[in-house]
Amino acid sequence: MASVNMVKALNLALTELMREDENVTLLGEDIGLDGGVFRVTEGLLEEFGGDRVIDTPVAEAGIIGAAIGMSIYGLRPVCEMQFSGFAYQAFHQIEGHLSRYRARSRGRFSVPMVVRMPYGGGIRAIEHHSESREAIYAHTPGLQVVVPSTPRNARSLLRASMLSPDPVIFYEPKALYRAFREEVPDEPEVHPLGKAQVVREGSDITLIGYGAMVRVLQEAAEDLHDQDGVNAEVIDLISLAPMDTETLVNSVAKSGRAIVVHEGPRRCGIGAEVAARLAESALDHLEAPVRRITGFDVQFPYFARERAYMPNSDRVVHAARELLEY
Amino acid sequence: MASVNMVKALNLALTELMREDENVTLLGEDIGLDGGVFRVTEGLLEEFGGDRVIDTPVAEAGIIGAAIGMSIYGLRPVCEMQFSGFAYQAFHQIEGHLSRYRARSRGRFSVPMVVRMPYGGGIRAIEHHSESREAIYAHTPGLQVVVPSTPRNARSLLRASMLSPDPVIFYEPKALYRAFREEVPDEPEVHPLGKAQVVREGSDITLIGYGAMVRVLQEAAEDLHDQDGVNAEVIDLISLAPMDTETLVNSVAKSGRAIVVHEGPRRCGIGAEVAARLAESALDHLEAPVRRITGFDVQFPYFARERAYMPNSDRVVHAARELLEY
Amino acid sequence: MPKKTIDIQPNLTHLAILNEHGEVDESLAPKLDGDTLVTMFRHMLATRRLDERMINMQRQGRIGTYGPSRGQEASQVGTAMALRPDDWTAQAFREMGMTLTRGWLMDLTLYFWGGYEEGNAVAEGHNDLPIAVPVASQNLHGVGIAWAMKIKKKDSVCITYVGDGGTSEGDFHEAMNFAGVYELPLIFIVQNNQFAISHPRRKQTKSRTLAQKALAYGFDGVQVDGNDVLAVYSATRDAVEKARKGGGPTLIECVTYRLSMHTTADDPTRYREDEEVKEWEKRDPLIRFAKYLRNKGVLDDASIEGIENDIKEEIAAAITRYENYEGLDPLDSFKYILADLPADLRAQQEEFITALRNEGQMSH
Amino acid sequence: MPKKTIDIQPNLTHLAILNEHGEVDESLAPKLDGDTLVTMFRHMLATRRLDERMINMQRQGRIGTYGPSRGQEASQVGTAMALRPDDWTAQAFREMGMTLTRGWLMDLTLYFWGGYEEGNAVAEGHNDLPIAVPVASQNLHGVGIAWAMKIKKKDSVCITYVGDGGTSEGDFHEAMNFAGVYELPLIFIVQNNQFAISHPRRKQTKSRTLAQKALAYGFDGVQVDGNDVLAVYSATRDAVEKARKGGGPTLIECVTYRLSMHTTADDPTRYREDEEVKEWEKRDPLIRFAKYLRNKGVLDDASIEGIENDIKEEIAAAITRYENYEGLDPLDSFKYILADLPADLRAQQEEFITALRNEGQMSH
Ligand SMILES: Cc1ncc(C[n+]2csc(CCOP(=O)(O)OP(=O)(O)O)c2C)c(N)n1
Ligand SMILES: Cc1ncc(C[n+]2csc(CCOP(=O)(O)OP(=O)(O)O)c2C)c(N)n1
Ligand SMILES: [Mg+2]
Ligand SMILES: [Mg+2]
Repeated sequence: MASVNMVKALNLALTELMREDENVTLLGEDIGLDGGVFRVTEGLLEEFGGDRVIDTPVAEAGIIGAAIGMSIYGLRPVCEMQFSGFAYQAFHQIEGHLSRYRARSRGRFSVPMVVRMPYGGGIRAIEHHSESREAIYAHTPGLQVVVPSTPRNARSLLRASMLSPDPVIFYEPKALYRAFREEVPDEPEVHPLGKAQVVREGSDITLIGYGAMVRVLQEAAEDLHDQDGVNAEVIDLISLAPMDTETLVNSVAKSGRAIVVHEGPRRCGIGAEVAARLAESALDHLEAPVRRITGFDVQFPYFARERAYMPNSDRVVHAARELLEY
Repeated sequence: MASVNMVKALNLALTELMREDENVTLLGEDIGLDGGVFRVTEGLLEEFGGDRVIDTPVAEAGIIGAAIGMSIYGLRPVCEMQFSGFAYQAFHQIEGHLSRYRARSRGRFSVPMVVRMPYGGGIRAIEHHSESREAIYAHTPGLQVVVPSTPRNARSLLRASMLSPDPVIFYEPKALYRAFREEVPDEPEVHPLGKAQVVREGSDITLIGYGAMVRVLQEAAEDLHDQDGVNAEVIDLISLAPMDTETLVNSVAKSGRAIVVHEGPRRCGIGAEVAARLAESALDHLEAPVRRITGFDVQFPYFARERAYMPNSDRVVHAARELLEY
Repeated sequence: MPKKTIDIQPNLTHLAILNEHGEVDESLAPKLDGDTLVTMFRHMLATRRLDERMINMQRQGRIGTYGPSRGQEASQVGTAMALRPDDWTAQAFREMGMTLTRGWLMDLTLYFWGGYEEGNAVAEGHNDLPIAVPVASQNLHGVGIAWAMKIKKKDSVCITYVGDGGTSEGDFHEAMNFAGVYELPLIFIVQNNQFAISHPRRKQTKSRTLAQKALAYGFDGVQVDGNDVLAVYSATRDAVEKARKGGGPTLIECVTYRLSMHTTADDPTRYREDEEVKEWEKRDPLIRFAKYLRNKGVLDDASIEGIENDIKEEIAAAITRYENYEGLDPLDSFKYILADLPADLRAQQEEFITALRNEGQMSH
Repeated sequence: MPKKTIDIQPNLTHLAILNEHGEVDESLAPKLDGDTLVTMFRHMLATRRLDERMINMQRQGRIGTYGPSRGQEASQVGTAMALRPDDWTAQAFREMGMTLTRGWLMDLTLYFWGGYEEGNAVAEGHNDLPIAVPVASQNLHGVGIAWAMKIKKKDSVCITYVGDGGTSEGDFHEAMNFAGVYELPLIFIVQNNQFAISHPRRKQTKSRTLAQKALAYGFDGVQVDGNDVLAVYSATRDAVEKARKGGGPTLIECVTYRLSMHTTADDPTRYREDEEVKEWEKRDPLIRFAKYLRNKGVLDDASIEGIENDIKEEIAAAITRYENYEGLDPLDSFKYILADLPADLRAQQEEFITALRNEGQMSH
């Protein structure tokens, strides 16, 4: 057992699988000598050498496109996009190829590869360094999209992603990188892809989120409990594509009320998908409108304005009270 | 009054504004000499010359990025992406700049520019030529996204888009390009951006769609009327971003039932947004689940399998019957 | 503190061996035995004949839109002939001649343009990527394959194809740059057929040649007569040998001409003169190669007729299989999306099956 | 049918005028009057001093992460000095010296790195694009501006900046290619400061120089000593004059060095040797230029002290304004998203206002 932060947990997952499988190869900007701008790959160049931990030029389409070719030849690349805001340079490779080789070739070729991307606000960064656009990947057939929320599930989820026979967009909530530590077991764990997790049980209202928002929801649930005597259930989606409808519907069947929270823009976001699934499969249970507390449909502000902009537990608590009184 | 197909209607809108405003400049692959692979820009090179109708190399980021610079300098570019499936090559320019210059510069710079993209299935085309990914643009703050459904609204909507002070993604349902003709008035019209349209009134169920799906909905509505005596209301969304919540909610307030239809993938698609808005703002009116009849979350098949894949009126009629019996 | 000219020591060559009259420069001609020469010719002819038939099939509505290869047979066959089976290719979409040379069944060509994913189901053992429609995107997959070969210490190489038009894309640049930096066993074959749909070569880039683009990435460029299969083969073989020995990438520009339309949906008379086409028809790669082989005594009327007949049969058999294909299951969309179908996709599949049953689009 | 070397007639030059000891090659030195030389020096010194102060402010938590310019003053100021007000620039993110030369208030630098959009609110009349963070993306905006100038028949030009690292991006390629094809009045300034964060120049591309990349696009490349403000100015001025006359684009590689960290969040000791930094400190662009101006009698201790004091005051005044700024309205996010706020965004704005009120984040 060791107590680690999320950066260390991710580093651990990479180290473990790189030791087990010589085909695991990392590519990214500044991931070698520099250990990654967030230090997730620290020490890996030293242990595994330059053929397996590859510092690349600044060329995101190059990184993803080349890694696709490597996958097809038999390697298992894990790419780092320095920030999710610079993955759009590679979007044509992601949409056009990463997600498609299996379907296109009727299974002859597959792309078992992971694309790690730090996302989200809260680190006082300049433009393009705080956005969340997970919905774009979740909307792209053929991709699996996951978001960890703690050091322990970061490790188990990255391991599962690296073992998956199909591509995974691994969206890392950078605000949590060093936010807290958690005990992780000595032996690696695997979090099954596609599964949500109830992180707090309750039957009065269902609070749904992922990544850095899980802590916001937990805080809101505490407040609701302490101040209002309300028992909120908190669901950590973890997997955005596929999405675990069952866990959502089961919870709302109990609670009759749901709030979904994310940092990314609202229109066609993950919250829209959650609300739509509930409107489709849990309508009869719903006793109040499904509320979305999300990033607004405006640009993520420069950091002086980010605290005002980001969803927080106060907003969740307020919305919960409204729904409970509905 | 003239009776024209959608290609001609678009050509008309371009011609009209190019005559009125010498700053309107077209850029795209094969739009000049060749008149565009769908002939939307036919005759424009001859009338307006090579400085205003620019054939570019095959470089989508180049087209969008250059057009952004042109806009800032005072031109009003209208770009053609040959197929929406090749606009991802430019996605970083769209997400990172087209949508952001106004916010970034606090209004000093704006990008009044239109990006035309033919989208959608039904023309027996090869891979990447049949997809719909409007949701990606609708999810991007700062963009307006519209989809015409008839020759007449294609013309009035393109005119409105070209007159807008902010960027518009103009998604053209290529299956409708030559599908039918419609009378258009002599004088140009402007369809207000952001407005949906009730194209068939009814109070038993609300059918929502846009682009090529509007005809599918109209057909379904006819069938429901003729076979079941059901009066369906059909809403043509037209504008996906912004989205006209009011028209949707008003209709569902009457009907209590809604089906939303699109070709693009379901997860985080426009249907999710529509369903979420209804679950938020029309819950008390809903007498049945909101149904989505959409592209599935798989790759759009090669064309031998496309008829099976695409949403059709039978599916809408079946779903409507289920909801009406709910 | 001078003003001086920088010498970048470009290694930029032009190569031509077999001219329009079927004459060769013996000092440069590759030493190939008769069988190999006939194989080369057979692939070129098969490409020509299947191409003609595909256009025909399209006109009859038996396949969809088709993108012809006519005129580019030397560039496609000549490059592919320089490879071993353990080498790989990463093609664009106009490389039918390459695929036939690499042993693909003609069926795949028919399926692809007939609208079936089956056309991209590259057979096990064939180390070729399927057709990549987004221009130049495949160059990066070639980079990855060559890179993996190098990491795995193989002496295999990869060829990646791109059109003249494709060299304008960002992906081409990133691929060239990676190939240079990591000294990959990768050969870029630019089929400069003078057009990107309607956009002529001279309006695509201001550089005098496409070959010289290699200088921006610190490796060698070669421009060959792309209608001269011996020059194409020879330049590719040299580049392949260099790459096998760790000598890194080469860019080969095959100067050729698209004698036909961009696709069957295209009308080239809108953007080019018939005169130009006629000029290039005189440089037809098949005619000059046949002349040479006849002069050399490797081929004669009888043997050519034999080859023609073989090809005709091969095409006919492939068309029969294509037109009698019964594997068209719409559920394949769900079968090949992910290795394991997750719950929400299983639900969609159920919905799809129900719809297909209702609509009589599925028998079972 | 020969094998021959292709001559692409490269026009690739290297230029250096002012050496590390402050000596100039008079035959090449631009003819600038004393006032202009002092202005140049003043901008360089202001850049250096503000840069030092920004790092300081970051260490004290008064701004966010900051990206220093130290060592690149000659490349930034020298290029900007060659422009007229009606010319435009399209910068990356490390061009503070350029913005000061172009007359931007220091306030914008503070706002930008302090986390306010106000830092990108370029003042009316300043023909400069705001900071573009995505590497090389701004090059295409420069293309568009230069293109519009050409279409509008202006004799203005545009400079677009990019780092050595940025030349690896697809956008750089597409921008270079468009500039060549359309013969645009555009100058690409590559500030080759030897690093893309930790990635050294030699691992970014195999080409011997970055200047030679112009050859791939059919136009001229120049490599200059980027720490020599006279060479930088001179090469830029020549390129600008050529462009004004319709002579098309030029690529200028300024060979310089990032003496400081990539940003204040970066630790360069992880990836480079102090020795190397010390070597480059000897080539400091400010020291050599000051020496030259002293020797020339244009500057002396007193006048330098005067300039230092002016700059100190300018910086202090800007910091005071920055730290007393009261314009921080979170609703600005809605104010500048679209010219006209549509109904669904108005509803979101209401929701935002309510939330801010509840949370005491909004006074009114
Ligand atoms: C990224 C992208 N943009 C646009 C297209 C549409 N398109 C198909 S082929 C083509 C021209 C390609 O020209 P070239 O690379 O010279 O290949 P050729 O067709 O001559 O073989 C274009 C623009 C595409 N397939 N991919
Ligand atoms: C498209 C993109 N990818 C990655 C980044 C992250 N990043 C910021 S600066 C930088 C290195 C840029 O190097 P260079 O172009 O040489 O400019 P310099 O920092 O040396 O001024 C990187 C990788 C980015 N801003 N944009
Ligand atoms: Mg071509
Ligand atoms: Mg640099």
